[in-house]
Amino acid sequence: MIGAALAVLVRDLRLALRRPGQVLQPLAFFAVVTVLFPLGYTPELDKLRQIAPGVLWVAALLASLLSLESLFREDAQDGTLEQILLAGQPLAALALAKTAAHWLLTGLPLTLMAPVLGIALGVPGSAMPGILSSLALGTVTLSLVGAVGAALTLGVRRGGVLLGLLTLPLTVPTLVFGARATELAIAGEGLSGALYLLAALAVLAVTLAPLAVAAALRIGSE
Amino acid sequence: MIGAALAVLVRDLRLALRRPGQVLQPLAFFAVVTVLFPLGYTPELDKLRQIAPGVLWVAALLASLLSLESLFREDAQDGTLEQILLAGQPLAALALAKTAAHWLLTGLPLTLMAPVLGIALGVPGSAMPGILSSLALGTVTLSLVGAVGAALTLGVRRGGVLLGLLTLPLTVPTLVFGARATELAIAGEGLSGALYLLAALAVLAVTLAPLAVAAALRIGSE
Amino acid sequence: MSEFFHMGGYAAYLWPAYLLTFAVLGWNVLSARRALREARAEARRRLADREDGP
Amino acid sequence: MDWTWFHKFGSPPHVYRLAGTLTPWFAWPAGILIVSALYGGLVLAPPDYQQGDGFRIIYVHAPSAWLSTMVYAVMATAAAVGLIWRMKVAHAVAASCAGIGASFTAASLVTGMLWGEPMWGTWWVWDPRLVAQLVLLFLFLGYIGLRSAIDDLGRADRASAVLAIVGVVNLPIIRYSVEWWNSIHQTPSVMKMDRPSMPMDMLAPLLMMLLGFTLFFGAVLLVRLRAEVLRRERGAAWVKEVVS
Amino acid sequence: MLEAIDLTVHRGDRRVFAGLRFAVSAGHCLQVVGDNGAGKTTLLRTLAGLLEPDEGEVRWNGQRVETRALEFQREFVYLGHQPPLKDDLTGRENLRFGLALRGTAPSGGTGRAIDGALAEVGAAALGDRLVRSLSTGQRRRIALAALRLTAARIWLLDEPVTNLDAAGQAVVASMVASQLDAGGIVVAATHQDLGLAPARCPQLVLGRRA
Amino acid sequence: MLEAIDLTVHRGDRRVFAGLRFAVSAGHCLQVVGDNGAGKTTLLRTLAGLLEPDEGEVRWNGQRVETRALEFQREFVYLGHQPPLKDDLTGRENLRFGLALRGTAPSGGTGRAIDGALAEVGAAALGDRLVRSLSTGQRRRIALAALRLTAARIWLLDEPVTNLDAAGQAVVASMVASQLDAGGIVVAATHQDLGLAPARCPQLVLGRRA
Ligand code: HEM
Ligand SMILES: Nc1ncnc2c1ncn2[C@@H]1O[C@H](COP(=O)(O)OP(=O)(O)OP(=O)(O)O)[C@@H](O)[C@H]1O
Ligand SMILES: Nc1ncnc2c1ncn2[C@@H]1O[C@H](COP(=O)(O)OP(=O)(O)OP(=O)(O)O)[C@@H](O)[C@H]1O
Ligand SMILES: [Mg+2]
Ligand SMILES: [Mg+2]
Repeated sequence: MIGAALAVLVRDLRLALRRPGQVLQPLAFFAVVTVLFPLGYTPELDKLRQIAPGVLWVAALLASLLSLESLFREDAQDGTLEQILLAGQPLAALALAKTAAHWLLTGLPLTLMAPVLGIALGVPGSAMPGILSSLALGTVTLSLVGAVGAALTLGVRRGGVLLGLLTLPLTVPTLVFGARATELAIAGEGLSGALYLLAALAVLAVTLAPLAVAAALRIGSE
Repeated sequence: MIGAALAVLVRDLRLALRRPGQVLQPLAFFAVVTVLFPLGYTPELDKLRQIAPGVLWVAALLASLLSLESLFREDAQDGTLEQILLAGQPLAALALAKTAAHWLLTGLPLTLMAPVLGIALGVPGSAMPGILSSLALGTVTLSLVGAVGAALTLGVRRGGVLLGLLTLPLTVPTLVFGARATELAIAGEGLSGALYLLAALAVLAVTLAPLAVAAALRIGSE
Repeated sequence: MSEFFHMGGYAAYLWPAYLLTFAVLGWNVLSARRALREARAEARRRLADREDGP
Repeated sequence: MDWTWFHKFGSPPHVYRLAGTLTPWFAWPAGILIVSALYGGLVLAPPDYQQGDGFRIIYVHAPSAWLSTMVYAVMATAAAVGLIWRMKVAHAVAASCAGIGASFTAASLVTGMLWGEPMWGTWWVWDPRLVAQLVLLFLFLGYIGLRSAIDDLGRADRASAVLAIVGVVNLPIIRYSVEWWNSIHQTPSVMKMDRPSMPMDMLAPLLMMLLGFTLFFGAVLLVRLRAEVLRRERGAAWVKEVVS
Repeated sequence: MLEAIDLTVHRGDRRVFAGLRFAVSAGHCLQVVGDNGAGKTTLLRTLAGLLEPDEGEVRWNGQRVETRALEFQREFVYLGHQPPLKDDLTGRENLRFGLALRGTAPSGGTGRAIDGALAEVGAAALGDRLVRSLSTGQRRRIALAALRLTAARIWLLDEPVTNLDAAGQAVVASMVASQLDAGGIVVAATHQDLGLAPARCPQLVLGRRA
Repeated sequence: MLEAIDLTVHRGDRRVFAGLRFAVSAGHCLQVVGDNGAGKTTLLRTLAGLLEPDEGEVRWNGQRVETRALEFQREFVYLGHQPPLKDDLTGRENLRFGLALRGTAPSGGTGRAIDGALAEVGAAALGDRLVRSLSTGQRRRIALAALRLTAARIWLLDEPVTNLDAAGQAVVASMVASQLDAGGIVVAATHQDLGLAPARCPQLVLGRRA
């Protein structure tokens, strides 16, 4: 089971490296969005600093959404999803592996990019640790919740829009806690409280989401 | 040729709106996206009003990216793209038709939804005409530029993928002028200048993009 | 009477609210009944097919 | 324990007939309650000491809002039952709930906005209660969207069931998070629910409305349920009797 | 008269075939045979203009096809490995789209023509179902109906009988025959035999390149 | 011993087959035949557990397969209409993944086993190429190699010989034969004949439902 999950993880990472465009697009979107706000809003850094948390988080949220749409679709189309469904392995574990790959390919890069973009929004260097940790935790939840949506909208036309409609409302808590944590980090106050909440969400997602994904995939494969 | 282009347009619309409810999905989607920003930022309307331009244009960008990726991919996978390539019709016209369908399904709904979202962000009613016109113009360009990117990403060649990515920066001018126009509209100042620029970009896109798309599709189909 | 409809100046808000709510109630009734009617017709059609079908 | 009642509920023909017979028992009381509450609310109840006649919107607003929450709870429960015990009828219940719930959620939003304009001088404020309600509407719309996007009824049933369950797990978290979000922005919840206890002649119509709306929901649900049950029966023998 | 003149085609950096020559005249067919990977699909796609030959050219009635690509495209239909159908449209809608796309207006009304074609391929009962809900062979039949509907003179068929039952294979054979009788041209890549007179349907054997 | 007991399956609200019974014992195969749309794929997908029967059940050695789905899954391989391969992986990488996914560790090392399987299906030269660059038949050969590699007792094959040249079809036949010799079970849906002794490979004819 561990071996199979690892195999799925490795395969998805390798595939991503073979087709870098799909990996880079969400990152590019993230960057464009975060630089867009200063352009549209104001050049004053201390004003930008106020909106930085919201901008970073909403951008991260939407960026990961962008990449989620294709999470299971490709496997479904080339028949490898059925192969996975019939592998004789606990499906939830494999689903978790795929989600982990997705996080490594979007959530993690987004997190690592955030400080750079944060600087453009006037975020002080002292805030970076907080931003990094909160995004790292939050994106995990985003990937997992999104995976559920992706599995549910499998094989649906214009899945992207529907996926957003299904997923975004469920990500509200992550957004709220995450943005708050970032805000506190920028203000230089203690953000452990917000981080705990984010961690709690992540744990909840890690335990429940894979089951939901597995169920959804089974249903979708009929 | 007109007939063929119309056929493509109608087909894509029919596919997207197979069922009645699906017309409303984009509208709901934009509402969801807009709700995220206050949750990430603040409930105070006079602060939200300031980021409203950014919010609306990010939503526009997201919408075009989210659905464009699948604009040609689905046709490529089920073989109907080759059918279109070999239809004995000027490909640029058909590409334009497909892009038009895409705009009707994303750009237009967003534009129509904008006033409602505006209200929720504390945008004064007086700004609505300006917002409507700027979005209507800007989303056209976004759809067209995005279409070029989507067509390029089709190519099996590694290069195509990255090229496709490069079109994202091409949307920046539209976003900047668009956000600027919206800002002016909210501030109640004259925005004709910004609108002219948006219109110019749109015209440029309408004339050039279809050719680029056609070329990209030909290359991609090899 | 007119004073009643005037609702102490809130008419412009109150009546639309009531109108809308009762429109929603009405829609629910009608759509539910339509759904049942259509389902019945559909079932009849199926049974008909069943008779002359294989 | 004896599960026959459970299986009886599982049997479409029984449910179809039962729903048929029950409908009037919900419909009539609902009608009577709503109409009399209407009279009580618009005519008998005195104007509010601070809101004047504007407060009367509560008689349509609060019941809609309350119903919206309740319908989602019913929907999710039914979906879960359907998924776990593979009970077609339960799926039919869930399917019937979605439309009703969405419509009342929308009603509560719009009536709320119509109330907000005179009370707060703006159509919309980012009040936690309001946001939560808006998110609830999105959940309904997503559920409906997913259903409508899948052709095969069986698949649609189970896929949307998963969504409903995921949603209901999230709902409390969402509610909590928006309250939390609001609290940190120090904007007091504009919709103070701990208003000084209403005088009886104000309260009574509200309670009647709440009950009336609830019964109304029951009645509509029963009718829709019959339709859904029929759709799920591939022309089984009993269908012949009931339709012809 | 469809000619291939010294065609050389590479896929990636692999030479699939070189210096390939042949000519098919009206009323005749060419059966392209060869092992898996021999280059059948590559050849058909080159004829269809989906691949560019590295050397040589394709001629239609003596003219290089590149020079008047659009006209030539209206002369032929290419039916590849997988039938070009939209899952979320019904068979009829797909056929209708195919006609509108090529600007073909069948005599006697589109609707009637479509019914006729569907009946001919034994898919009369399938026309109003979403393609998504059709079996593999049923999809291919819809694709055959589309082929039948186009007025194209040249048919480029890649393994036309795959996934078809005996009846379906017979349909293909008769369709090809009648197309030839009508003075059309058929180039078909197959592993199974189409059951046509060798005189009418010579074989082009492609050498294997793994 | 693989049994179907009174299987009834609907697709959408169309009854595909009803009350289907059969049993295949070790060392035997079952050839599922029928017109397009008869229900061959549906049957195979039901056996594989990808579709749920509305009535009836599938039994493996006397036990309902639902009760121990995962164990049963390890007993069989399902090879559908399209070979489950990743375009952007090489044949070898695909095979390696397939083995790791099922947790099968061939005796004598994975690498060697893969080479052997590739050679057996005549795809030795293709293993290191991206699947994207393979012809249809070459892909199917890779899929056959994957089939060969799994230790599964039951093979569920949907039209295994499509797109294969003569040599490829021979490979399939011999693979099936040796699988049966090894006491395995093969259920294959085909339009072409697999060329096996009828005694060993009885036919199950599905009635047509358009
Ligand atoms: C868009 C705006 C509004 C929305 C979305 C909204 C939503 C809600 C919700 C969700 C409830 C809870 C019902 C329940 O308890 O189950 C509610 C009840 C209520 N709302 Fe609003 N509301 C809005 C505007 C207003 C306004 C402007 C007022 C008055 C100034 C108001 C007064 C009340 C009252 C008095 C109740 C009933 C008391 C209670 O249920 O605890 N609401 N509304
Ligand atoms: N998703 C679906 N929804 C509704 N009906 C379906 C669906 N898939 C298949 N069917 C119908 O079920 C029947 C059996 O389909 P199936 O694919 O099993 O046929 P088959 O024997 O495999 O045909 P072929 O030889 O063409 O592969 C067909 O009539 C088909 O139209
Ligand atoms: N995209 C590609 N890149 C590189 N090589 C390719 C590509 N597509 C095909 N080839 C190679 O070109 C050769 C011919 O492929 P082609 O698909 O024409 O064979 P085919 O005769 O159609 O085989 P089959 O009978 O399996 O369909 C094969 O050796 C194949 O490996
Ligand atoms: Mg080929
Ligand atoms: Mg089949």
